[in-house]
Amino acid sequence: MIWIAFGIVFWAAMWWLNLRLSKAKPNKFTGFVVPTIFGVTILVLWECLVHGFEISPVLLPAPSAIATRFANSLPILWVDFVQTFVKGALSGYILGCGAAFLTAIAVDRSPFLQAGLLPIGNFVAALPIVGMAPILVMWFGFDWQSKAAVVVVMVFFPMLVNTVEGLKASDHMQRDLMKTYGAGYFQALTKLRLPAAMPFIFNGLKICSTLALIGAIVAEFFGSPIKGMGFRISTEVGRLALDMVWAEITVAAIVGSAFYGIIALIEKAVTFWHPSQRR
Amino acid sequence: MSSAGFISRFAPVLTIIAIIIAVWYASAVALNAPWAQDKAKRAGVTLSFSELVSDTWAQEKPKLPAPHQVATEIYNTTVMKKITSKRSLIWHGWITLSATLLGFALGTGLGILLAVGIVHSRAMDLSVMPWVIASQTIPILAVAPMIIVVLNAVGISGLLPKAMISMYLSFFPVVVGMVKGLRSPSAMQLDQMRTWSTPKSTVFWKLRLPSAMPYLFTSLKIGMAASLVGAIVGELPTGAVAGLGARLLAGSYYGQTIQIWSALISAAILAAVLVALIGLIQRITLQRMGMLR
Amino acid sequence: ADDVTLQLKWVTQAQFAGYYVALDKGFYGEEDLNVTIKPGGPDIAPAQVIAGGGADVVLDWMPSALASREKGLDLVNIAQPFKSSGMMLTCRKDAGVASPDDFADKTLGVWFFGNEYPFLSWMSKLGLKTDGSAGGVTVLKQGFNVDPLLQGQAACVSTMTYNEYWQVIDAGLTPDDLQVFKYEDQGVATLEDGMYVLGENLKDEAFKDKMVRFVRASMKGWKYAEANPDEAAMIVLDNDASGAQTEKHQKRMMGEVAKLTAGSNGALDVDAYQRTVDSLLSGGSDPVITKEPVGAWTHEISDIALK
Amino acid sequence: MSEATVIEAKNLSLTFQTNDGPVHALQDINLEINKGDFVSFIGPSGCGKTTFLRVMADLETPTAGEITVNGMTAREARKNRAYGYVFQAAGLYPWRTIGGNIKLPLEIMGYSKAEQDERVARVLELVELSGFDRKFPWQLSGGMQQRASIARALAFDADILLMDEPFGALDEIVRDHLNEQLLALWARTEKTIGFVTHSIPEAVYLSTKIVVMSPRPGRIADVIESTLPRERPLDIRDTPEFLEIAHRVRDGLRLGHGDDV
Amino acid sequence: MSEATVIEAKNLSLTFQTNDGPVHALQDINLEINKGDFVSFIGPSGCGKTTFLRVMADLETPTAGEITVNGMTAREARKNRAYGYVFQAAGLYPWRTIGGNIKLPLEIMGYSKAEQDERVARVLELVELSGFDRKFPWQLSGGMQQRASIARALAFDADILLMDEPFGALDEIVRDHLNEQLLALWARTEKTIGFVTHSIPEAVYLSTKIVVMSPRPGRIADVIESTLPRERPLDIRDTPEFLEIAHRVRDGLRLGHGDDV
Ligand SMILES: Nc1ncnc2c1ncn2[C@@H]1O[C@H](COP(=O)(O)OP(=O)(O)OP(=O)(O)O)[C@@H](O)[C@H]1O
Ligand SMILES: Nc1ncnc2c1ncn2[C@@H]1O[C@H](COP(=O)(O)OP(=O)(O)OP(=O)(O)O)[C@@H](O)[C@H]1O
Ligand SMILES: Cc1ncc(C[n+]2csc(CCO)c2C)c(N)n1
Ligand SMILES: [Mg+2]
Ligand SMILES: [Mg+2]
Repeated sequence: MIWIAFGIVFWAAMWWLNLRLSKAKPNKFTGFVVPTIFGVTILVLWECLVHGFEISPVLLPAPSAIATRFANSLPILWVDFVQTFVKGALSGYILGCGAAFLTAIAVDRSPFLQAGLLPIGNFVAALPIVGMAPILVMWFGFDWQSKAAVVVVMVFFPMLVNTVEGLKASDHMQRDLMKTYGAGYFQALTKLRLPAAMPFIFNGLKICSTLALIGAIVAEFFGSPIKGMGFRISTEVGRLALDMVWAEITVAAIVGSAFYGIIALIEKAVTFWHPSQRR
Repeated sequence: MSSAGFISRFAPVLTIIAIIIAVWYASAVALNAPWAQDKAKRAGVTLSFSELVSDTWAQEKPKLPAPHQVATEIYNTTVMKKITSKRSLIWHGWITLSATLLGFALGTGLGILLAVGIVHSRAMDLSVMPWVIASQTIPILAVAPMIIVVLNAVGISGLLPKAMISMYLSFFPVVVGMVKGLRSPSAMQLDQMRTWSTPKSTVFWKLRLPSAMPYLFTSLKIGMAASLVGAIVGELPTGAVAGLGARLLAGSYYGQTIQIWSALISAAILAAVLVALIGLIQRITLQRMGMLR
Repeated sequence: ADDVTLQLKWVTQAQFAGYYVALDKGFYGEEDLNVTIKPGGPDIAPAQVIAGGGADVVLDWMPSALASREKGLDLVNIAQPFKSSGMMLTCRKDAGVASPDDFADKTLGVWFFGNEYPFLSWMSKLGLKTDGSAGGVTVLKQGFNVDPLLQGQAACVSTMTYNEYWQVIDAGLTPDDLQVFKYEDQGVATLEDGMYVLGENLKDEAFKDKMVRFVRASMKGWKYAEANPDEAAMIVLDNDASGAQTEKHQKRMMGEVAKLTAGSNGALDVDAYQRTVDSLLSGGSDPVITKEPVGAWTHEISDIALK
Repeated sequence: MSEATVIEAKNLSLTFQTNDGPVHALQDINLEINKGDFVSFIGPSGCGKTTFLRVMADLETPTAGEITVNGMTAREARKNRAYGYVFQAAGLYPWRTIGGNIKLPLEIMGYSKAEQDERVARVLELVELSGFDRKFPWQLSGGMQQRASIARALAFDADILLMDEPFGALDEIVRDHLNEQLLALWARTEKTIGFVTHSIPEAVYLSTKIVVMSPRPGRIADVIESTLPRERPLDIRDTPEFLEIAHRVRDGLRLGHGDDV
Repeated sequence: MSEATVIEAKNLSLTFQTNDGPVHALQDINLEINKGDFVSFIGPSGCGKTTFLRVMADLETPTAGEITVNGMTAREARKNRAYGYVFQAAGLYPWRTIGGNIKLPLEIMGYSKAEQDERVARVLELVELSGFDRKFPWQLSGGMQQRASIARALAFDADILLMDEPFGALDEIVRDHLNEQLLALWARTEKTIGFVTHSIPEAVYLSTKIVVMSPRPGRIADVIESTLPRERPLDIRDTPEFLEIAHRVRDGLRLGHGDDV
């Protein structure tokens, strides 16, 4: 009971603090502190509820237990991270987004492909990973290559749709200007349409950054070497070692957020001119 | 649409499909040949090229089934079966579709609500957005069983748990897209609203939302695809009893590639139709907003 | 009628025929039980389901159940319809595996998700490392199917006598091409597919009574299935909502499963239990369980049920 | 500050921070505008006219000094919907028709449907765009868009009308016509008007007060109180009084331009 | 068509299809422009000036009649990079600095790096924006943006310069200055210039030929060949000859406006 009461009081206090902080003038400090407080609040609440309601650790371990496991398993977590993120997700992300980008350009370049490829792009998009994964494992083997392939399939569509939409985003006068210069297709592309498409392209990149991680992890459920975040998660769930599962989830959350954050930073630098960045 | 317009619109699609099918057949030969050779070697015979080709296109459990094998399977499990039959793909498709649509509706709703909150409240922007991102990095297949167990414990089962997973996957593209879209009005347009001292809600309805339309539809398309994936993923930990996901799993479990592919293609057709539907709504909306020229 | 929810370890198939037969033939109804059977899947850990309150009884393999006990989940075996293990390692002869001595430096497919314990304890008994170091074996987390064997990605894969083995055969390999190692034959068999409940529930007399009736009806189902394998297979088929099972495969599976359940009246064979425990404890540096379990089984239910 | 003072700027400065150093857009601006004044701002390109108008409308926050509107802060005045603002660029919403664009502020301010239609028709007539209300902005010429944007600001009853080069894209005849119309409206409604223009005759013809600004940093070079009567037929532009004021404005401008040209 | 003819329009018509009926933006336009001509287009708002300029630059396709440029189609001429075009709105790319915006056509046309820098500096000087090349468009005032857009069109050597109200947003002094500069440039380079303006004095001061247009449907009401010498000091604007031409233009405009006002 005490645990629960403390949890609720703590939560209320932090909520109030955050409201105060975010009303204040925005600066670097609040930009960092507010989400941190929010996160800490959730963790404390979680810890309190787990103890308060005596939730079985095979269902939901307390954050403290997860932290302990995390600290004790760094070598394993590192190996899994390299296997899943660096080898699987990152390479798939680069290949998939690259391929989608090139396809979008091809689609944009040729009305024929536009009419022919786009519907089919939609179609491929929807090939569910759960179905693709076993097939791709069959084709590309057990190791990270098949995970990368799953990621490629997964990120392809969001990236394609966003890029295609983005390439339409320049306005008429901007395009007319290019015409008056008698600019060739590639000149208009690099000087106008791509810069104008950047907000959309980064949308795609951001969405794909999280998809890539999910894809790589999920793909490991369908066959893998005995390392990797997905392998560890499914294995440890079977062993009811939920603290290890959550330690891996923590890694995934940290890595995924960092990945997203880096892309958001690049976005900020590249699309500084867009109204959404100039609030 | 005139018939000429019709042809010019669909000729490219058909051409591309024809190319894909040709490549598909060729890949089927390439991928299935080793197995055919292997079998032949063990049987002590050598295959002529045409024997090889016809074998690769007719294996029972091919590495890659030939298009006609998949087509036949789909035909057999749709047209030839009563739609109430458990062996009817339409029945399974419907089960998945209902979870997809519910999940999509929930996900889009949640996504838009979050985006609205994030755009309007700095507190939300600062505190929620990072966690929304973090939430997406949690591998859904890992937590799905826990979600299902928990929901089960509170007595929720059936469609809703699957729809929740759908929602979980589909709300994110909507949040990201809508946050960007709702922030896309130009400084001048926002200033204009300020001079009229327009309440935030009105700015939202009359300026932010219309400006966000291109972003919204892009997000919806991705959200729809994601939500179908979610519904299918959600079918695994719910006991994989029925639905296209269950078909995929069962097919995979028993090594029935033809069944996998037919479920896969059906799912893709379903998604393509849904995405095309959104595309249609997009066209109509933008047309009415005078944004298509 | 009393409600009972049973969580299976895997998808609907003849492996669980006894329960479906009991349901279909009304054996549960006769015992005044209203039984719900929840199919499992690659993602469902029965132990977790029962911990979360999603089921009254779960089917699990004993190694996994005992490992869960060590994690603090009080799982208790109340009945054991499967007498012998159906697990084996199926190898391709052309991969150069003729005896366990040949495993070294080969790639072996293994199921995880709590199904890996028998394999791990076998390997430790053979003194083979599983971490990929030289002289040991390379382990692959095997997916749902036997592709790795068919495609030569692994020298051996895990199979059940009643299921995956036949997929290998169906795929065109002949028994002559294959070298199989049954866990039973290797002396590393562990108990499979027992019924487990939470220990604390057993303190409740009403629950115990329910379980007595459940075990009784289930065993009646099993014996009926053993006697009428084709009918049992068809009942399973009727209960398969995915519509993916084939008659041929299920009938064959039923035939194999009957061999494993034959000779069990449902009561746990204490010797077999001890063998399982010993095998799990003997795992060298990394045993599956670390101490002799206490109270992991009871005859209380089966004794009354089988009276 | 007299009773009739509507807008009062005291030591107002505004500096923009840019990627390469600060830009002093306004420096030490002191100005009083009385109720019913028609104030024109004139000055070379980039001298801070738009910025000053934006400060008045609380679209920009001064970095020093203060501004009061009707005795309140500019912010409060804005909240009270004291302003009608015509931006330098038309800024019509592309997804609304011309009629819809003009209705927008009316909808926001809660006018009744009937009133909305009536007002839209009236202002469209005023700017000679009757019949164009169902067109989309991109279907209009540049000048027509500009007029639509003027119509939008005139459609509702704001006490203070701020217009940033509203007539820049119009031909002389339409411009003369709109000048007359604006004067008539002003006389009828007693609005206070802030008006940016580059045309000296226009400034002199319309204003009761002409503020001449000079650039870098943006300052007020001269404030000229017009001696012309409030009633102004078009041919007042040929009177010596008119020409004299125009002369003074031109001198102020020359001075402001300084070494720049 | 004489040898020196650069642009020739024959029975040119252009009708826009809109949601509520067709708009006849241009009807039966016949015009010849010779090499080295400075042609001004003047006419009431919405009479089709922009549309005509756009047709010349192949940004709009006429629905009837034809247009030839240097004996080619407008399309070919455009591909040959015959045009420099200043749009009615500045249309700078927000992701490029002012310098970057001016460099844009130079990059496209393959000027060397050094040449690019040299030209950027020169045209920025010309439009009095030296020192602003590293600013972004939204950091500039309206008039400054307009000047940057003029600079962009002047940076490269196009035979034909089409300018749509380039000086609309500028004050008299800068405008005079730019008028002079433009004339000097024109004299130096023998460019052919099409120039839309609303200012009668400006049209008369700059042009060798003044095309007066009338609206709905857009037609040519009058074409006035200037009798002024090519060499034109600013004070030519006080000569009787100048005033006479101005008068004729004004009359043409009045006629064109017709019952509209
Ligand atoms: N958002 C901004 N960021 C940085 N500098 C700015 C910004 N807005 C305006 N400036 C600078 O402030 C100065 C004044 O600009 P302002 O727009 O007020 O000029 P203006 O008098 O309206 O000119 P014009 O007649 O050309 O419209 C200019 O030098 C301009 O570059
Ligand atoms: N894209 C379009 N769709 C439909 N109608 C158009 C379009 N562009 C222009 N028009 C119409 O064509 C006519 C001529 O327009 P244009 O822009 O050529 O006028 P203008 O002479 O440049 O006027 P201004 O001096 O106001 O810029 C106008 O009535 C306008 O409404
Ligand atoms: C991921 C995965 N785990 C296990 C099996 C094999 N399997 C099927 S049924 C069964 C026994 C359960 O009672 C086992 C071990 C598989 N095919 N895939
Ligand atoms: Mg300005
Ligand atoms: Mg125009």
